[in-house]
Amino acid sequence: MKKPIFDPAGAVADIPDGASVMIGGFGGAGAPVELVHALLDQGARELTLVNNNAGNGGVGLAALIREGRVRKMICSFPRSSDSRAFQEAYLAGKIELELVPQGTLAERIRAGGAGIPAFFTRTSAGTPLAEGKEQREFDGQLYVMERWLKADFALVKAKRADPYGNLVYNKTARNFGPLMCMAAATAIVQVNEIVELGEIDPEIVVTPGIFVNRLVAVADPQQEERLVAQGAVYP
Amino acid sequence: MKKPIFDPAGAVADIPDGASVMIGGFGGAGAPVELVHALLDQGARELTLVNNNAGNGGVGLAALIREGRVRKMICSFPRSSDSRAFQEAYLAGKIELELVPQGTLAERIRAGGAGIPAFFTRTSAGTPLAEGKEQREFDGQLYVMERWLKADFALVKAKRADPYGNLVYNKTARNFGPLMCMAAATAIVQVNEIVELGEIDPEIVVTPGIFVNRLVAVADPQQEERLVAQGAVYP
Amino acid sequence: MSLDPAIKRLTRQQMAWRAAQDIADGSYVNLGIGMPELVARYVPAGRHVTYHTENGLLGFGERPPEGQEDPDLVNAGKKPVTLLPGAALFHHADSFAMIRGGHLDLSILGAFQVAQNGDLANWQAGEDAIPAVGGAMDLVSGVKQVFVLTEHTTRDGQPKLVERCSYALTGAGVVTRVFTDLAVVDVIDRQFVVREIVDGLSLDALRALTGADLHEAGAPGLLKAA
Amino acid sequence: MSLDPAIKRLTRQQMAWRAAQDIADGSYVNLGIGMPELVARYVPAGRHVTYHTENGLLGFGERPPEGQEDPDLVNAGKKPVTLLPGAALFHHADSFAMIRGGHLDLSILGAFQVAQNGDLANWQAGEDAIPAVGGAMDLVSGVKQVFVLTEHTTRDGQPKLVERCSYALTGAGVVTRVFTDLAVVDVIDRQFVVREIVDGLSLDALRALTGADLHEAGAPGLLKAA
Repeated sequence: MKKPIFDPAGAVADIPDGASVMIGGFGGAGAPVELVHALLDQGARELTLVNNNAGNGGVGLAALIREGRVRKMICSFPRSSDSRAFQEAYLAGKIELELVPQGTLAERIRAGGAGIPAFFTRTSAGTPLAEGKEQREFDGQLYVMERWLKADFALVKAKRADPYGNLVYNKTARNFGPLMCMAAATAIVQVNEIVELGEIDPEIVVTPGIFVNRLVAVADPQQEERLVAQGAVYP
Repeated sequence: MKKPIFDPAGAVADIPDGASVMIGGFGGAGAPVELVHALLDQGARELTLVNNNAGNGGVGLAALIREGRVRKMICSFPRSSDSRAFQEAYLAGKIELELVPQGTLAERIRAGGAGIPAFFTRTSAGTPLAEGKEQREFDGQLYVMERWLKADFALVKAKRADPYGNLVYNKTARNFGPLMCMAAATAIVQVNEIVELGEIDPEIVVTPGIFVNRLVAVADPQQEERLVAQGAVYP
Repeated sequence: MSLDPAIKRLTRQQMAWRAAQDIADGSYVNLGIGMPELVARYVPAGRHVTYHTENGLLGFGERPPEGQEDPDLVNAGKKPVTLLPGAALFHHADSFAMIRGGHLDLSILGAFQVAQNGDLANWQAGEDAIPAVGGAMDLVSGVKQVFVLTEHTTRDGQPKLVERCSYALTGAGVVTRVFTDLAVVDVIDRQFVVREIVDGLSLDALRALTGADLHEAGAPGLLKAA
Repeated sequence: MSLDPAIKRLTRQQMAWRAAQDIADGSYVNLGIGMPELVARYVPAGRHVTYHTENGLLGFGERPPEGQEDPDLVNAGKKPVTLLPGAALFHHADSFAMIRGGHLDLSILGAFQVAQNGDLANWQAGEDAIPAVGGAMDLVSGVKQVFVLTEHTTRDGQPKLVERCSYALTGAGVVTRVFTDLAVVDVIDRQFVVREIVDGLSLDALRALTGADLHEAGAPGLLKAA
């Protein structure tokens, strides 16, 4: 099935206040800068965001936080070389943080996409991050029960799509993208190019199009680290 | 890391009586005929086998069952156009059957490979296959707890490997192969060819070599359905 | 209870045609092994449907011409298929993530019995048979909508639409619509509601062939077959 | 407790070198951000080690020459790396399946504190700091063997090898070996066992810099540094 193609503003136009939004990327690799900036322009507030980190510098996710759009951040590592926006909001009590171990975050998102409401993992057993969670022994080892994580929207960056939304990614920019496409009710994907049907070999598809709802072509996307290194601030 | 290369007999030589062995394939697609026949020749008994089906005709998995080597079969669909070997053993009370819904089977194997000792699924809730299993409500829906599935060995067929064991598959012969490589202590993979290092693009690797322990090159492998159609019997 | 010989039951092809009319444009669909497989042939022109098969393929097409079959390219029934442009291949865990995760719009399956509360029994025909479940339980639990395509009665005239399944369940409360050779029946609020009946068959005559109450929501339409 | 100025602490490079000597040929290894990353440079010639990074890459190499960095090809510390022949790329869930599923042989991590029972604290430096855990809890829970590479004491002289961690745990009973700038210490049966000490340092002097009992299993060897 052909997926509708939008510009960044059109793709995010219906994200309402209070929405949960997964944002792909690990640091700058895979960060969908154009989609995130379109979300900032659009004005939605009280967002719950899911990302491995919590933004960097004055652009992208950090700009959403700085502008007070984010109610809650779910991530594994909110510190970075310049995570000032998150730090200030957090220390001022203006943003809630749900800290999740990185592998548990990835698996919770996959579980959300795969219809697995809960699973057990060794990760965090016996640590403060397991507090308040069910812990149980299997075969003499202690495990922690973790719940799936879903979202209303995902904003993901891939390298290339075909019209059906089949995706391939670029190197380690793949990271959380394929999982977030699965776990979001509406997965919005920006790609460098949309190629003709049949131009992506079925053997090498990373995200099958069934997980993708909207496509956005951004031929020469901005790279978040470069913006941060330049000291860029959006808007 | 380079993986050792064996002939079929050498690859399966140390599979002991009583071992659990996952065998790739969905019907004939992906069935590692040469490895299974080497296991038959080798003589191991009291095996617990995991496969989607329970063999067909007089070759491969069906031959292992016919020769009385299999104590227990874990599968989703033991019926087929000619599943005589399993039927006879089952009706004679000579083989134990653990019937698992196909998606639960796939997910249990993945869980075994991914360090997830248990997970919840809607599948089988309210049916006889959930009997004796923990059932629990999440968000008002009833789910069944399922345990991971691991094995001592996996016998898998792929299309191509590089010396580190990175694999690509052929079309729907992929099926359970990538999961079984993850879930077995020793994953033995037969491939049509072993190419030079660097000849498989890192972007298209389906099974990273870390999940593969032994390689076997079978340039022109037998296709199980063709043997069955010919009425072949092994040995 | 036997049927007036003047009444024409739908053929398997006609049943498949009728079910195909209810597949929405743009759907992702999994068709069960057997009669449901026929449905793909009758989807109205202009509707784009993407077919999923459990064994790791989205976007497959008809059986290839004789001699061009690839034993490594098959559907869940192990029958040869073809790759259409825009297809995707994946492993079994990803395939069932699509199913279990609610990403497929529709599954059409066969049945031994369907109960008025939507319970489906289609995997174990009695205690003696060797049980085989395949992906049926995953499909009924995970796919957004489950249609059943089945004869209204068994070969020996027993009703397949029943108050309560006597065979082992595949899933509880999962079926939303049943296409038979005599009628189209919805499952609404734990009741069967008749939508269409074949030409010449009265609702009472249909009731006599059904093992549960049949309700109406307006007069049933005519079950047409192209 | 301060150290006799005649005693030479190992430099960070020397510590990394020493840890590298204990990486077995053929290992799959994850190196934590910071000092552990240095270890890769000192693996003895002839040993083949494959490096894994949490963000979906197995088989990466050193930072590329200036100007050839690719912002889409980075390690867990977001530093540019290169693809070696035989590398594989995958998504985050597959990456942590490798970690959690016990497929990696070794992880080398930094520490705030290591306790004599193998407990590790390396993610939350007190209540005030913004907590950040990354993949550390997954690594210590899933990887077959966990080494710690850390100075023996904090900058203000507090012991990092302790009876019981006062900081929040990363994992309980997970560390098997600790490489410090003064010693190599194993965790065996909930005790610290000293294997090697730097030249000129007595066991008693080491004890004075350690927050838990130190045991011997034979006389400690000399902690050498290339």
